[in-house]
Amino acid sequence: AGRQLAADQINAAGGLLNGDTLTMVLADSQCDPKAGVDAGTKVVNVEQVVAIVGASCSGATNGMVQSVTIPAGVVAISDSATAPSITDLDDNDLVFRVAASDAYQGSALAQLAWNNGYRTLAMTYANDDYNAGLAGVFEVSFKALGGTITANQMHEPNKASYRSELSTLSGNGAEGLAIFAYYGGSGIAIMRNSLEAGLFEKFLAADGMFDQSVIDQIGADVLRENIMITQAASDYDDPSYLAFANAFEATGHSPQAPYAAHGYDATFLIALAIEKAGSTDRAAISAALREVANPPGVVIRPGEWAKAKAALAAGQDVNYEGAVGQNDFDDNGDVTGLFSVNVVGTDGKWTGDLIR
Amino acid sequence: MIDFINFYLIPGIVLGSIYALGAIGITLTFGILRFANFAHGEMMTLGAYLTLTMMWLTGWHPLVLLPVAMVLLALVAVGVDQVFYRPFRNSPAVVVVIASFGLMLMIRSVTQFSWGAQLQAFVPGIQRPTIFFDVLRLQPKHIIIITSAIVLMGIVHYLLTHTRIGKAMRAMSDSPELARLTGIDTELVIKATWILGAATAAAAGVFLAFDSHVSTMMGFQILLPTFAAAIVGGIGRPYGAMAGGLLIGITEELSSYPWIGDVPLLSPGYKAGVSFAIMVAVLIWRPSGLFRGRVF
Amino acid sequence: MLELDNLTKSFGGLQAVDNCSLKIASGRITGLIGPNGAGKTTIFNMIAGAMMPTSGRILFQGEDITGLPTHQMFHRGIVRTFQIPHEFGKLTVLENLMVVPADQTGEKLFLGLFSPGAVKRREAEVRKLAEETLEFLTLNHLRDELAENLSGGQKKLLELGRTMMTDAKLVLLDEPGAGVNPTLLKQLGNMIRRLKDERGYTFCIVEHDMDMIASLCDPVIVLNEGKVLTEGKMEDVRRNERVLDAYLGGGEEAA
Amino acid sequence: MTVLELDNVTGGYGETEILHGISLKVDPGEIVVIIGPNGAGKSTAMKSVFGLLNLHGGRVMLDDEDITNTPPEKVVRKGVCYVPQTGNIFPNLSVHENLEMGAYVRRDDFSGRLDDIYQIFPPLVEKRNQPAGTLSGGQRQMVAMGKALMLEPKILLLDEPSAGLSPKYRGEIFKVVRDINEAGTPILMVEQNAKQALGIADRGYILVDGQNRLDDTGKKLLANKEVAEMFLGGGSVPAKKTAARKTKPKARAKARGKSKQ
Amino acid sequence: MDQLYGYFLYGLSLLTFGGIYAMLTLGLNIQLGFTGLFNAGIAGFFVVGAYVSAILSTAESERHLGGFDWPIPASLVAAMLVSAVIGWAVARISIRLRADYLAIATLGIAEILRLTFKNETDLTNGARGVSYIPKPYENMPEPWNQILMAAVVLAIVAVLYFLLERARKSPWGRVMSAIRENEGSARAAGKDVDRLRVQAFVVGAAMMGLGGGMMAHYLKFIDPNAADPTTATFLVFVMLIVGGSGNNKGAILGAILMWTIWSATEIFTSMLPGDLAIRSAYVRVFLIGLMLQIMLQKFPDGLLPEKRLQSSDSR
Ligand SMILES: Nc1ncnc2c1ncn2[C@@H]1O[C@H](COP(=O)(O)OP(=O)(O)OP(=O)(O)O)[C@@H](O)[C@H]1O
Ligand SMILES: Nc1ncnc2c1ncn2[C@@H]1O[C@H](COP(=O)(O)OP(=O)(O)OP(=O)(O)O)[C@@H](O)[C@H]1O
Ligand SMILES: [Mg+2]
Ligand SMILES: [Mg+2]
Repeated sequence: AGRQLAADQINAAGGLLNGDTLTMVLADSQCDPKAGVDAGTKVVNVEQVVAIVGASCSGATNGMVQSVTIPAGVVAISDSATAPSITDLDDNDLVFRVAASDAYQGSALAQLAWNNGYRTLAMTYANDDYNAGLAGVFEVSFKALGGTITANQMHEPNKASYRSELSTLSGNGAEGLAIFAYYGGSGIAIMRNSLEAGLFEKFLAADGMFDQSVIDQIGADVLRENIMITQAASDYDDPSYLAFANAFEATGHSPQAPYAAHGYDATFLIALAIEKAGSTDRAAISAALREVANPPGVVIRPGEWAKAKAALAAGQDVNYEGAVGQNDFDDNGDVTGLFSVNVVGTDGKWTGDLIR
Repeated sequence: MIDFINFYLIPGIVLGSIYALGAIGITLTFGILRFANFAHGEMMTLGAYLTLTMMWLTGWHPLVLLPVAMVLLALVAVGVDQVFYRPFRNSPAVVVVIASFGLMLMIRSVTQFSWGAQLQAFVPGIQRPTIFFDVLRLQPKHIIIITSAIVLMGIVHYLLTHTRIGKAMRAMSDSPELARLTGIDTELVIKATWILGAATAAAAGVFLAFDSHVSTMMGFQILLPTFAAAIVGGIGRPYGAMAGGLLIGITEELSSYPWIGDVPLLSPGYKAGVSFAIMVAVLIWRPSGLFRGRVF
Repeated sequence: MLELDNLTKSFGGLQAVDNCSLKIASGRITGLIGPNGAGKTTIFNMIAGAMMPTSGRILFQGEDITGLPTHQMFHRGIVRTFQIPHEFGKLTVLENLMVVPADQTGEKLFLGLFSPGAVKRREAEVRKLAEETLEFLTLNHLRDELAENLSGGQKKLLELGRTMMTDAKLVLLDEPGAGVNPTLLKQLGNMIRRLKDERGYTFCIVEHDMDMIASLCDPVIVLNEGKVLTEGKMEDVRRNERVLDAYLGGGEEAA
Repeated sequence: MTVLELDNVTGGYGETEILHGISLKVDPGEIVVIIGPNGAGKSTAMKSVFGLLNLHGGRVMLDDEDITNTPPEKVVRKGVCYVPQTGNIFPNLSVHENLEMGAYVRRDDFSGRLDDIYQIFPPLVEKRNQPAGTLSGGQRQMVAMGKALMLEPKILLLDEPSAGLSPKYRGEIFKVVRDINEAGTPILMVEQNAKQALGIADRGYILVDGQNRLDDTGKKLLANKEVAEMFLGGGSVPAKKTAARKTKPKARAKARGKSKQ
Repeated sequence: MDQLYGYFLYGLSLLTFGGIYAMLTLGLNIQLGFTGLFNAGIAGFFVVGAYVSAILSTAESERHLGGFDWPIPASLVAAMLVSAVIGWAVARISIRLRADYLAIATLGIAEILRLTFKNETDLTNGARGVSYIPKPYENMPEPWNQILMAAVVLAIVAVLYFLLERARKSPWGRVMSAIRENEGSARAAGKDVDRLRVQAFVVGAAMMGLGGGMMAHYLKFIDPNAADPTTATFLVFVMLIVGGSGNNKGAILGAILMWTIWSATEIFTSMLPGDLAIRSAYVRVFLIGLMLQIMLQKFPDGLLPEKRLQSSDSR
């Protein structure tokens, strides 16, 4: 949805190049590498896209970029594939992402736990590419800080009950449970099971659990004070974020929806790169991407398409400062992200604070 | 020890009761209509969503609405049968299985389209357990689930063994053509089968949702263990399905009990495989299932 | 040729075959008769390897073959037909017969794929044999019909035809006559005799048609409740009180 | 007034035509026997009564009511009872349940009838709780017959009831058939045991290649020399017989041609 | 022009995917179509083949077992062999089960296999998958790399087709049908039914392993999600049944056709307006289900029904 907003704003403010419209094509990668490759092939060849935002899952991204987009020379900016393995892809500078690698979030969460006085934790993670990676980083980081992991248990997502796993996890006594899971896959079930059985009261989680339904399902009262969730976030006071958030809220969506801002930024960056390259030539876009994203240059914020277009037309360099952060790509096409810590607010919604 | 009961055995029984209810429908279609119905999981899901929607409309308790959901789902099942299964009455089982697979996709997409992929709950918030004798933790909802499941299974059992239509079902599962020549209206039996299967599926879906939450994939996620329960119990044997459900549910939970030392016996990553392992073992050791179901 | 030594088969509490010992002599047509449920089919099932005896031994040409799998029995020359026809429904009548012969080189996957010469030669032989058999069974006009579409009696003929497709030593026929038109049955009788004379088959026939038994079989073994009741020529057996009582009953019109 | 009448019925399974115009009837109180070579269409003719095949033409009348193409369960409810040649028991149901199923359309108390059946076929008593599929061939046949007798039907159709039965029970079966008939039920049966069957029959039909060949009283058919030779296995194998069979492929070809039109 | 070229490349990818699926459907056809073995564990053999070929052909990596650097053909052969061996083991324990039971048992075994690949992280990098799997001809310039990839896949399919057709028409094929039709009678005719069934199962499993291996090389990346039963088992069944079970041409046609439908429906559903487009994934799945229903109702024996060769034809 964030992506669509970017496209709408750009088209409203003069469009690409000589007034061409930026059209979005959707393809569903289903988190399955087969589907990722198929979807990639379709958009690259049939829809003839100039660049791709996505795929969202690391597995699908891996398949898609290795098999399709890198050989085809198409830039892909993933908005949410966070697997560390994407960092060192041999990608001819064609694979970028605006979501920070799990390596950052894992350690951010560990640090957060430590700072909040947790010394012993139990942890569990869903066995999928995203959560397993994140959990791995977290475990190492937390131990490095001096903390103790009393039990670390993988679980298979999408089961009806996790009581037995939780009982094992609670065995050695721990101050809280760190959950790495998607809220719908197993996260909510795990929380519910542990609370109802009285096994854990306090939780730490990463952004797979960041969703309003967690509060709605479990209840704000129970969770208040008891849960902390990190999320790849933006500096909520940053003018860039506010620019995005206001526009996005106006369309009736929550700007805090996971990866909405990322999708927006990825789309906006591609548009900038096209404008900069002066054509929809795929190779030129790749070359231009880093220039429009990184300093130096006129600072462009979300929504400032007209300004960017003018600057580029005048031959100036631009530097996009996006809703999620600086969006400065390193040599691997990665960004360092910002994270927020989210707790349950008095209004029964998540309220976040940037971790600095 | 008490942990064992609280966190392994009781959850196992709850899960097992849900599997058992789901398995009744599977075993009936398997035994009487002779195919593995992959759309059954979606029926359970649909049952839960129908109940949820009625809760939004009326504000009543899900268990009060369950009978209504059962009736509605039975109507859906009978309608679906007329349109999507009837043309395949004389087709080989593989074709019908594939048809049910297509139907699974269709029902699922309808569910997702109408209710969205977001997770919902019957009763948001959590329910703390009641503690008996200081140690035994039982949640009221678990007591409700287990007792209602037992009552429902009793009713199904009675229907199948003590009524004409129950006998007709068994006859038809043996030989449809001879059943007709005996004066049995096979279309009526098929309808009855779907009604019974759908009603129990609705119950399974509602109980599952009652225990955790409502989501569009919930039925599919328990479909395979439910199949395992039906097979383990013996195809065409509803009380077998009940026993199979309990067995699978309990062993799934117990497989990760730290029987030896204090690490789980089996990594919970393999939990999903436990039901299959049991099933395969039963199939090899006693192919007709624990309760001697029909052998094809 | 074949000897059953204290053979027993029990199903739960029932002794379907009860310590039964009998001999089937080479080169003859032995009749096996007895009331319904006497255990005749069960004995056939055990000889042909489809059922495991509870105890006792089966000796074939002096060799203990108890409990060998069916296909090995076949390769030793024991061929059986089924009381309820077991045709290959979706194969044509001709193919039903062509499946039977042993030593079909083409049935080895690898040879079937890569050595057409030898395979073709053997195929031609098999086909010829099958066509002759069909001629014999008067089923020629149905050669390309799917076997599942045959009538009850036609299936019985096909059942018999399968035994003619191989070099059998011992052929076990389970009620070849049930449901077969009497005229045709006569022909079948002639055919069985010819097979015995020309090919040296040994037969053991279970049959309730006394005309057929009387005209073909010598000796006749009478089974009752899993045990041998008596044995001898048909004329003698027929006069046996106990046989009359248990099996023939009053309704039998002597032929 | 006839109980059951096939009037120039043509039809078959799917495309192929098997019956090329069969006519026969059963009057009240009669035993009528159908004989003919294997594959003549005898069983098919029986099935035509139950709407189990594709009828291309003709009518089936029950008591002056047209029941052409009525589904089997309805025909049974009208009082026609049928024992098919194969697949005539429920293999996984016990013997007792099989018999009970026979009375499925009855809603009154039929325990007396059950006792009668066990009396006719004593071997079934000790097998009553055994799955019928594990019975011997002859015992199955008894179950099938017993199941049909559970109803006291308007008319009874039997397809080779004596096949697989020992001589003693074969005699028994024919006696039972006669008893039932004497109690007023007309019977139509297919039999390969033609001599015995014609012996008790009022009339007989001979079907060949899906057509009527001959019909007459049972006695006359038995006495007919040609019939005895061709269908009852009397005398030597006649040259004529083979000639008769040889016409068959042509007839089939013709049938195929017809059904394609 | 560009657009045409794009369609051309997309067409190649459809052929490549379809061709790889055809290896699976042909394998299934041996088992189900010829012999009547209802193997619902295709995903299991697929995932075994994919991982074996992937691990053997990739360069050293610290994430998973590897560093063998085998050439692709050799690792594909190995994938077939390992799938065959596992197929043999599965067949040994479950081959005596009747149709539907076999289906559920194999479905379960395939799930267990998938879980193994997912959980044995040291071996397979678990849920994170294996990357950098070499792809045939990937160093050739575009579009030749894709043309050659498709050509290789189709050539393999053609060879398999040729062999299977011969097998089907040979006495071996006849025995297999006989077993499918009546097991008891086949036994009584001296056929070692169990051995023959195991043989058919193993050959089919090897072909599924080959398909899995090919898929890994084509995707260049494999993770346990690729063995999801929906797309790795049921879709294959759908393909075979729609194409015509028992008919090799039908198996291939079904694979390519159904893959095309599976893939191309998205091009249309993504054109739906606004909010619908976001839910288009559901619409698409619905359409696929509906299409399947229509196909089954209109062509119950598949588009190309099985044809037993009539004895008189082959004279
Ligand atoms: N699988 C089984 N389970 C239980 N009882 C069985 C089984 N098979 C056969 N029987 C019983 O064993 C006895 C012998 O059966 P068998 O089939 O050998 O009889 P038969 O002599 O061939 O009779 P018929 O002439 O009627 O065919 C019967 O009483 C039958 O009920
Ligand atoms: N289900 C079927 N589908 C197609 N053709 C069939 C079917 N059943 C029987 N036939 C064909 O119909 C013809 C008549 O069969 P039918 O069973 O009526 O013979 P019948 O006279 O009862 O012979 P029998 O005495 O051998 O039982 C046969 O040639 C047979 O091939
Ligand atoms: Mg017998
Ligand atoms: Mg007949």
